[in-house]
Amino acid sequence: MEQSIFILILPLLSFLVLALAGKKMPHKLAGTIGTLSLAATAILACATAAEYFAAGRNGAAQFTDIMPYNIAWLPLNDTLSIDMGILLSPISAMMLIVITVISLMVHIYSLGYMKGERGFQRYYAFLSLFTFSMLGLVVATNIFQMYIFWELVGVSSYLLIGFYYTKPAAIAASKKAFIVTRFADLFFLIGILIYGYYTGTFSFTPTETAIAAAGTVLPTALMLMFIGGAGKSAMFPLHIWLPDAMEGPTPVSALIHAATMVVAGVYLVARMFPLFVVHAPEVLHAIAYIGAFTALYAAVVACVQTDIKRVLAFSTISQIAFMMVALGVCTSTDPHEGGLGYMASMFHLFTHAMFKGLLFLGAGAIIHAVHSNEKNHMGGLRKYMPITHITFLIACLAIAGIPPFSGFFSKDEIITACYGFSTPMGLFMSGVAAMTAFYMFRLYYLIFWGKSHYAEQVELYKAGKIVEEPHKPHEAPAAMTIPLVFLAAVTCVAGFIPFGEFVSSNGEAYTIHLDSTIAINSTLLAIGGILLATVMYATGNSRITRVVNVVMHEPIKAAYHRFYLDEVWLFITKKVIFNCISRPIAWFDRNVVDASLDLMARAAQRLGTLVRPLQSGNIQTYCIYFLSGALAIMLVLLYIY
Amino acid sequence: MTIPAEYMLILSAVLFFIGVFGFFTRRNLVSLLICTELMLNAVDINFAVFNAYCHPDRLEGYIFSLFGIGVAAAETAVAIAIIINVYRNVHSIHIKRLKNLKH
Amino acid sequence: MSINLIIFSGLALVMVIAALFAVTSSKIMRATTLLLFVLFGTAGLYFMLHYSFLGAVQITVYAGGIVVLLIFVVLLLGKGSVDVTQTSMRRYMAGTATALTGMVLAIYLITSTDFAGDKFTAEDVTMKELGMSLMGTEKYNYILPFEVMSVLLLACTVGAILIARKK
Amino acid sequence: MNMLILFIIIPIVMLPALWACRKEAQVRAVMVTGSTLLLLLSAWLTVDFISCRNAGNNDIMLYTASWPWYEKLNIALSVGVDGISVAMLLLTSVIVFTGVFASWRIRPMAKEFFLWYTLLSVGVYGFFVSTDLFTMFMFYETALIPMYLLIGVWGSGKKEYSAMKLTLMLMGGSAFLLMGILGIYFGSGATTMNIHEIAAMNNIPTATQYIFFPLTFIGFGVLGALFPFHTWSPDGHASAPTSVSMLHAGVLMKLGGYGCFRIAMYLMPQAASDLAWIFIILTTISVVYGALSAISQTDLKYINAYSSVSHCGLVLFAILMMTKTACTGAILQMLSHGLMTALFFAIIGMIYGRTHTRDIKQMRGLMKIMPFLAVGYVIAGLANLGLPGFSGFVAEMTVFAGAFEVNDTFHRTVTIIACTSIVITAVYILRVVGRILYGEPENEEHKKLSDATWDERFTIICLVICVAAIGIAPMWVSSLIADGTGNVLANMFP
Repeated sequence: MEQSIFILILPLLSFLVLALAGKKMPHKLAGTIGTLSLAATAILACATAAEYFAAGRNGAAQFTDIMPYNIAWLPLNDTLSIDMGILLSPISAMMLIVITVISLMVHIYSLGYMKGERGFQRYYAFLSLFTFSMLGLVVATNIFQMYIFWELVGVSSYLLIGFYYTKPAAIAASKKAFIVTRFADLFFLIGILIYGYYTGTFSFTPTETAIAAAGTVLPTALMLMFIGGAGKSAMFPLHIWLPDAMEGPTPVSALIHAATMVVAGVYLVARMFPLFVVHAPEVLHAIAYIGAFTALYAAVVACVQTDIKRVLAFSTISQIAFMMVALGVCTSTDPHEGGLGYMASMFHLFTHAMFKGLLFLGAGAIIHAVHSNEKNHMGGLRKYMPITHITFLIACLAIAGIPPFSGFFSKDEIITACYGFSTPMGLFMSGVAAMTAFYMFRLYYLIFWGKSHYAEQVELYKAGKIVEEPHKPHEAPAAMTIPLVFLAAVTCVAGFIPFGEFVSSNGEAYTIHLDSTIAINSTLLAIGGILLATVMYATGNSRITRVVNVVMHEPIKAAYHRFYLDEVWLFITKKVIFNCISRPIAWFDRNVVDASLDLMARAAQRLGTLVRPLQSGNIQTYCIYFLSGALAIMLVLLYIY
Repeated sequence: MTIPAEYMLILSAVLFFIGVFGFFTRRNLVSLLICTELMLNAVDINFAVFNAYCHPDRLEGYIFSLFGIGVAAAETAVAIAIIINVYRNVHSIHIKRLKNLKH
Repeated sequence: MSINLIIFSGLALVMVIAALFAVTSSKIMRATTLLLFVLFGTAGLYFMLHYSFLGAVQITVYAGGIVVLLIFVVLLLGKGSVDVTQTSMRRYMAGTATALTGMVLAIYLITSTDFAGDKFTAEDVTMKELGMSLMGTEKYNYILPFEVMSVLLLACTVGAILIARKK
Repeated sequence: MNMLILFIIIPIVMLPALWACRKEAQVRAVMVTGSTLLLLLSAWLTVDFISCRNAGNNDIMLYTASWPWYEKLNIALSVGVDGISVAMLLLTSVIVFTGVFASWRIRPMAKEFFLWYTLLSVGVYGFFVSTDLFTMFMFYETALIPMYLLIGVWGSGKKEYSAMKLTLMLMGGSAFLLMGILGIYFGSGATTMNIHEIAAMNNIPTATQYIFFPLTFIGFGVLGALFPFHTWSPDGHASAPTSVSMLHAGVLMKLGGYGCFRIAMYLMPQAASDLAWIFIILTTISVVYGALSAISQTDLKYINAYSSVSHCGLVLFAILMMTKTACTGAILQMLSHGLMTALFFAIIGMIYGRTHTRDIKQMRGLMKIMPFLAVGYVIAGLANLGLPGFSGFVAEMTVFAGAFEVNDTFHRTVTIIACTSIVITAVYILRVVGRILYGEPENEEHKKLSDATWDERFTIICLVICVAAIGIAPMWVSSLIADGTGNVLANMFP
């Protein structure tokens, strides 16, 4: 396991090299350095994970946590210290694989996607930084190390969203992403501080006495930590940054805002799961409800978005909410007794990372081809981009939950877990799953079917209506299609991984078995959603669509504007904080605090002006003063004696 | 019959304060010099009077008056030199014009 | 009323009136001339005290030296020496008030004080006595001040030349 | 020969050397030699100090020495350092060293500038090595006076006004301070001026402490930008030339925090614990208020000055928490803020030197025009908002963790309020970054500007390395400081 340190060192080194010397490097070299180091990291990570799982279980048939490295990074007081190290456990091993694989795919993909972009080396440097921080986050040995890397992840996300730093939208989006998550992190930090103070440790697994010492404060701390997680994982109402984050380069969206960083919140809850489920079940259930609401909200909004990346962003929010729900509905650590959700959540995290990564990369290929994010500029692309089309379809089927693709298995476990919690929750999540199928296929049809935008443009061009010759969509280069194909292949087979063997809520092996009723029901629902989408969107502008658009005009408009949450956000930041708090304070500072001091100064000055004539420089006047003074003194003396 | 010392002293005091008054009110360097001479003169009288009335056997007051006259002479010489120089530079000996020393 | 008192009164009257006009006259030439009267009056006082050498010095140095110098400079400066501007009323009042207060105070002090003795002997100080005192080195002899005085006069002479010299 | 006295001697020797210089090159040579010597000296001191500690030398102060000065009043030039002073000396050396490069091309009157600059550093070094109340005060004043000329002569904008304001306010502070020092001296029986001896006697009557603790604390607090005595900071920093801003915000403001801890709290522990709540409220206001004010500023230096108010408020805030962790955090914060803000002011100065404006509304897209400076600015910004890997994070976390050790509602509440500053900081930093660095350059004049010169690059790189070094490996500096704070607190609450 000693090699595991290199999993962190390699990306960091690659970041440093690219950041310091990148500017002088040719693009190819920078790309190669980044990709090769990541490939090495991926191999190491897989090897480490394999070694970890191969090492087998302990006497109680559980996988134990292994800590190959742990140093006291910053001693705080006699008991508390911030440690840095590497912790290997089933979920961190799983995350290592997910992160390195997706990151490697994104690195390869970017070689094609970002070709010739200004700041190519910078891009790779940031990618390496991100990978380093994300890996550091998942192998964190304690909650504070997690927080440290959590922040680093946040900043690399900020840098990558703002990669096109000349684009105003990107600047705004990066700022928003950072500030919103930072706001959530504030709660995370307070939670950590409470946790650390009362339990006397930052470790994920405090001793029983420490927990007892914390007592009733522990749920509060855990809730606060969850708020931090909700910020990163875009739970309602802190999700507002994620759709905007799509302003970043698409591979970045795939890596950070779909597969890895946004699931950090889920990972956090999973990390603290034993504490949550035993000591704060009510918080866990609150998480479930928040998650369920977020899932629905995001699904509704996703149904009407026109920017394909935004659809994917909302679908990501929705899917992460599924994972949260799965964690939230757990009632015990035993997977057979209400602890299934943990495994389901992690499984979904794994499969979702793959197929959502695939979707984003596919979207990237499409955007690369048509130079636009808007659905109106697409349509009928299946002829031009066959590979992208097939892989995208696979991903859509997976996310919709159609067997035998991976999403089916994981989502099914989640819904089973929900039914295990309560029937309404199960029904609700099934409904949201059906909506998932609907909006994903809406997207699919809008992109690949219907009337080709290119064909229309060509006609217009021929008719002389537009001057510019339309750009013909083309299949992406090999660097981009290889990751697509790879991820599609993973998506096809990942469902058959005996995931429960590796990850389960109590570390014991758990054999996944499908509940046939639920499986059939949810598959039928998914197919229903797909059919509805087919009817509405497969042929372009169908009659039903028009009817729906007219009937549901207002709700659709509201959903399209994401129920005006961004406006609220803008109102709070721009109007309330900036104009109603900051400005008055600045004014107060200048005109009250400072002015009062100036007033003192001015009073002194006035006084000075008053006595200034005494010092006229006129000797005769001085003489008068002098003599008068002397006389006065004499008079006084005379009076006294 | 001798004159009481007080009379002499009162006379010198009156002269002195006339000089003071002049010094306060005149605006001309030469006039100021004249006033200074008046005051010095009054002081000299005092010395002489005190010597004569209080310690006629000694000569402190006498000598002091003598030196006072000498100092007055020296002072006047220097003052007049300065006045001439000032006049040469600012073409006036009016003290309002003499502000360059202030800065 | 003794003859001494009459002479004194006459001298005093002349001196005070001359002094008053000297400090108020707007013509410097006139002021200087009036100053001469005060100085002569002073010499007269010295003679009355039987300090004849002092009186002589007063006349030679003051009347003969200083006033001549003053007149000389007044003539040299011509128009520039005329006191043209009037003093402001405030200053006038302040000056008068201060001077008067001072005068009253001084007179009050002089009249209310009983001086140690009235041992006036009306004896002349002999030149020998004076010379010994000025040149002697014992107690109540003044060789050092005398020498300092001479140095001062020398310095003044040099300084006056230096200052008045054309650049 | 005592090693510490060298910290005073070297700059003093530099003064006549500078005086004798005729050419600018000579001035630079003297400055570089001198500041390098000081830097090496403080590095060596740090190493030696740590090895002494490791060798088991547990005296409160090491390298102590004392030369009587005016024995009737028990005034002596006593020197000695503990972990805190070592850290501060190191900080000072780094800032002085980089400040020389930051003002490499100062015009006009480079010689005079550096003379005052060196005199200023004499004061700062002297303050940090002294352990005698009177000499500390004397060096404190020595550090303040040159500031007036440095800002008034070489500054920009409303420099006379700012210089006057700064000097007057700080002098007002030192008037309080002088009263406080006299109060301490006579309160403790007027037998010694040495702070450790006074602390060991611990005999100042509580009633006296109640009077003189606030005076001393406010006296130093003015320099530490304690609300509402902070208003000199925005104007002063905005008008000061680059290296003076660096030295002032980087080191001089730390004199305030250091003095509050070393003199006010250390010598008057009872009053400190009883009256802390008042100042905790003030510092909490400083922290949040400074950060909020920074949001709506449009002048780069004002933003940074208010940010300094916020961060220095955190220093005092942490000191008042009176736990070892919080105090360690406070000193760490001083160190970290010193470096970060120096970096910030250096870069702002360099940007201003090119664009001749500091108004964020008039700049745009500097990332394209001067990438090096822009990247430096981003790094400084990220360090400022507490990104892990930079010193700010370490310091803030230590402060907050330490503040959380005090378990009552009042302290909890103010800690949480102070915590919000990390979000607000992010807002104003990113606002500026987004506003001036990103985007397309709009001003035609700006497009022609050049990137950093070698001396500027050197300054930035040095500071970034220091900031990152503390951020990446905080344990050594943290334990170095914890040694000092532990001793002080142990003395305060035996």
